[in-house]
Amino acid sequence: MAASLRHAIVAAAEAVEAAREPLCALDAETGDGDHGVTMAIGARGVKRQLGAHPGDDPAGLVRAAATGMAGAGGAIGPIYGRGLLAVAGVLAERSTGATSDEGLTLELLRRCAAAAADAVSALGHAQAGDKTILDALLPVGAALAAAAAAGEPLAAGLQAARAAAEAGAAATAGMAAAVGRSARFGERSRGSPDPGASSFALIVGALVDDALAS
Amino acid sequence: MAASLRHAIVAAAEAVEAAREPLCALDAETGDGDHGVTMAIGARGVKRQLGAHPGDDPAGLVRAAATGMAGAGGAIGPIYGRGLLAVAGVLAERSTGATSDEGLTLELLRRCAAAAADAVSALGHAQAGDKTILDALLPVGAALAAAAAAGEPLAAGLQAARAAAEAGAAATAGMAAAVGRSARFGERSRGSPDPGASSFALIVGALVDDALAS
Amino acid sequence: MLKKLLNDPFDAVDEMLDGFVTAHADVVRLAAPRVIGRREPAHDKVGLVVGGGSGHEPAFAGYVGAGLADAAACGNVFAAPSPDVCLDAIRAASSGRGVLLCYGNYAGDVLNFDLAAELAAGEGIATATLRVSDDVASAPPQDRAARRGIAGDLFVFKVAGAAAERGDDLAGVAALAGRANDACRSLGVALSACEVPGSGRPTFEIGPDELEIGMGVHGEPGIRRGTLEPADAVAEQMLEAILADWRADGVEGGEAALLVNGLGATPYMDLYVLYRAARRGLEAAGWTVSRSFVGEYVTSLEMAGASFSVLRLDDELRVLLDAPARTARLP
Amino acid sequence: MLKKLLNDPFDAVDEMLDGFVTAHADVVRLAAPRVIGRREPAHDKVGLVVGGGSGHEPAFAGYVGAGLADAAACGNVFAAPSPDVCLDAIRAASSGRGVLLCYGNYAGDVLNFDLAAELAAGEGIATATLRVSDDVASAPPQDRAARRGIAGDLFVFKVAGAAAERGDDLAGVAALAGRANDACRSLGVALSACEVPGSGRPTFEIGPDELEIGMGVHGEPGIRRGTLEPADAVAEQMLEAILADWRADGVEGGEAALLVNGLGATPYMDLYVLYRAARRGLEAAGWTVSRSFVGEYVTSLEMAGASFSVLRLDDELRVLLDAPARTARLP
Ligand SMILES: Nc1ncnc2c1ncn2[C@@H]1O[C@H](COP(=O)(O)OP(=O)(O)O)[C@@H](O)[C@H]1O
Ligand SMILES: Nc1ncnc2c1ncn2[C@@H]1O[C@H](COP(=O)(O)OP(=O)(O)O)[C@@H](O)[C@H]1O
Ligand SMILES: [Mg+2]
Ligand SMILES: [Mg+2]
Ligand SMILES: [Mg+2]
Ligand SMILES: [Mg+2]
Repeated sequence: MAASLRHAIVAAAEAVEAAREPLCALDAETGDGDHGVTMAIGARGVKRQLGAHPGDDPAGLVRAAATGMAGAGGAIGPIYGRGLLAVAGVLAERSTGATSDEGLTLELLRRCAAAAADAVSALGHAQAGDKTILDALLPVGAALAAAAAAGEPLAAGLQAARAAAEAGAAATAGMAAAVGRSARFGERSRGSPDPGASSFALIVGALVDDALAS
Repeated sequence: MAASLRHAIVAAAEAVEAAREPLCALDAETGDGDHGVTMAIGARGVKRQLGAHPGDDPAGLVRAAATGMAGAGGAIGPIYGRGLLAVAGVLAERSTGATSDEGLTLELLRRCAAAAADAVSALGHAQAGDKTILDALLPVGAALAAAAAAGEPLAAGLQAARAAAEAGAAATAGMAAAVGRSARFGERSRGSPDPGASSFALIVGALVDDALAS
Repeated sequence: MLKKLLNDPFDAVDEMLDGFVTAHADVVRLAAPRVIGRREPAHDKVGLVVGGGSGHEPAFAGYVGAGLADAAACGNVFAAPSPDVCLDAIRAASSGRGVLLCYGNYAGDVLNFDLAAELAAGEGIATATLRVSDDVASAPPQDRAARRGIAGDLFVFKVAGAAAERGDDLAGVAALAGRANDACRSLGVALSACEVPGSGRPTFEIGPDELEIGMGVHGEPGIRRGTLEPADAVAEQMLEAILADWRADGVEGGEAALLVNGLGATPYMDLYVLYRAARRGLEAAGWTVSRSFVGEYVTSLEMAGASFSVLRLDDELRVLLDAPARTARLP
Repeated sequence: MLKKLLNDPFDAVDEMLDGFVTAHADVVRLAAPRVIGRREPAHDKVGLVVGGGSGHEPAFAGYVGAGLADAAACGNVFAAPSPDVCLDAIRAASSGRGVLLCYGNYAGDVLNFDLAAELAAGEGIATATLRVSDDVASAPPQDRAARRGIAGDLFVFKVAGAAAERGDDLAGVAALAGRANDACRSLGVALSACEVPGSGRPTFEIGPDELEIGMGVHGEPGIRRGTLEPADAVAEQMLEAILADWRADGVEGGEAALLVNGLGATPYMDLYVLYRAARRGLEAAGWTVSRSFVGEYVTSLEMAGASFSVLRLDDELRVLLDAPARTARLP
């Protein structure tokens, strides 16, 4: 399982690229209609950075992905950039010099999610309920924590993470945006899900699918 | 009959203003879509000039109308300006100091139409069949000449003039424009009637209606 | 009906010109109704009158000022200015050394300006006329004088204005304007229609995935109606039509000023992408591009689309094009 | 999908910038990927970096040049430039006396420029930041700092650029930029939507007879969706929102610079008619208008609509606004 983090990241990037137009449509509801394009540019950047990154050490791969996403700019670029750097930090800490995905545990993933959420929250000053990517990311962390605490197998924990991301993203439809561009839509932003939370759920889904398939 | 040339000119001006959009639609087929607007601006100018013109001498009224139409500019402004000045010349020649429409005859009208056609043709270098206002104006002259030669009553001659203008304008639909803006449409200009011929037929109709009604 | 931010359509031109002279009172004034003159009329030089129908802004009022035109005669939308307006413009531009009338070659403009020139002669003002005829889509090479004038106006006006400003006589200014016109080839592409205010409808119909290459600035028909293609492909076809026209004149290259002109609704993003393609194409064809203009110079109200103009430079045209000018809409 | 004259949408920004630096090589250069710098970098002055997402041309690249910005950081369409790009712009603008970062107040821009400022500090380049927040539709008067930045960019950039050019220090330039921002109020109206290349659809829907007053330059919601009205009525509502905002600050009049900015597709005819109405309204409200700008300064791709910006002038702001500048898109 999870033979290749590189493979999983590429799969997620491609899922993002394929969702370009629907993600733009979501952003058109409450933002400026560019989210799918910006994410697709980020995904291309990620693939380019991965291509230029020789090793297969998880921390290095995630750092490469961080660079790729940050290069897309917009609000979402630095959010992924910082979040992924925090994940890379957790991975690097775990095993300096690790070059494969050996040792992938729910506990490790929980720590990654928590670090990412802290970094994103610190950067963008958003809280749960503000209708952002955090509303999909925090539930993923919670699901992983619960699964880890319950001693569930990795696959079950991954499925729970995916379900949590999807439910979190779906729940943003009921929220009014409190930060970012959509905040100016206030109450008018209710009714359609947050684009950043939605694309994050898509990524989690693609990563989990790839992990489970291999 | 023909109690007031002033009244007839105003009636014609108002008929033109009312046809603004359909005349633009015609011009959009083979030109630049402004003919109805330019004619309406001319019609407003005519009414303004008439309002500022104290007397009721036919030549003076027609000169005022010439000034009004010329002020609209475009291709059509100078054409009416020159044409109407030629008409005013005929009227002035006939009776210096005349202040009413007494003496309106088919022969006089024939001379007016001929003078207008000569002036328009001299100015714009168009011939019969070139798909211009001349293709409605020349038939009017011919109809008036025929009616006058046959000794028909004024009313019958006027009706014949109107019918000739309408038939002439309708016949332009089969022509390819040879002068003016539409000439660049070449063969593509066939199929829809010439806007200038059409608005001229409208004016003739309004003048005749007014003359017959009074 | 297209959406507009206007009041009564019959007031649009006068309100626009009122706004224009108020906004740019440091450069221009309303010299007479529908006539934009320089704020400080020039002395002892050949006058340059430009003009035509409205709806092509910044042409023509935007080109009045030191180093360029002395006066602009402004007609109704897409309708040439009347002889009275043209005559007032000639008077405003005249400082005793004659006046060049420079305008796009359209039947209405010819009629009205010619009549005004006659009237001016009656007042003792000598005039010469140069009709801009740069649109290669509007007539074949052997019939160049019959072509209509589009964005090449900019080059011809600028050259004439600079020649007049430096003191050339009327024949000389007219000859240089003619030289610029002879050295200019243009072609447009339209993506959407415009609408004459008050007409109730757009001037032509064009499908949601169509474009028309060669369309004129009033919606006159072009040389090819096709489906929308990438900018590079569109630019290549446009440029090829221009280059073919040059080749028909035996010209295989040279030094060019390149103008990519927006028709009204097309964003700068698209204009610069087109410029890039046009420039590459010109260079690949053996030309060098030494002067570049990108922006809205001769528009068609809210029409989407663009035109390319290539002015073949020689030493004199280059100097005149580079000469300083200060108008409301040109640096 | 709206019609565009572009190639691969992913190449649009880079191709546009390539065209831009090629067309205006006398004024600008590509200092780094996505960074437009002056052709001749300035020495020994505070640097001014402007920037933001693309799609607002001539903002931001068009404002680079002597007397104005030193560098522009250009993002993807409607997406702030990444920290790397911002940092490269800071480097290009730096000549040892610190760099002011001046951009519209949007979450994405704040995040990216702030990260770049941290990186610059690590390289020993001091920065200050001024976020333009002129759009009265985007937050109430008591929350002015939360407002987004629209066409007021022009005024703030111009004042900052002139202050930097004359040699003011970083704190001084930042303070003057802040003074210009405090003295500026803007409001927009949109008639049609724009489309991010590659997104497949316009950013919002608006009926054939609708307009939205207060809409932002990326299609952010405004204060009122209504039916199309005559220009004078629309202008009156826009101006009243601006004047009400001034009154909330206790300002009942003054000397103004007035900018009527086209969003992309709106013709000059409409812009000048709007200008006329705005100016009359301002004067009727007790203001004098001593400087006027009409044209496209901060656009939203092919969006139809316009914005008004009122800069309340004092002696210093007037001098800085009038100071000479030479950029690709400003005289
Ligand atoms: N301060 C923030 N904290 C966390 N996420 C944010 C923040 N601001 C924006 N986002 C996320 O970014 C998404 C918008 O991304 P995108 O459309 O690419 O950027 P932009 O708003 O600059 O156009 C939002 O849906 C939201 O999830
Ligand atoms: N040279 C000409 N001689 C006679 N009539 C002409 C000539 N040129 C144009 N016209 C007439 O003018 C009409 C067009 O008028 P209009 O649309 O107002 O002017 P423009 O072509 O300048 O837009 C044509 O339909 C035609 O009847
Ligand atoms: Mg967005
Ligand atoms: Mg017409
Ligand atoms: Mg016309
Ligand atoms: Mg964005």
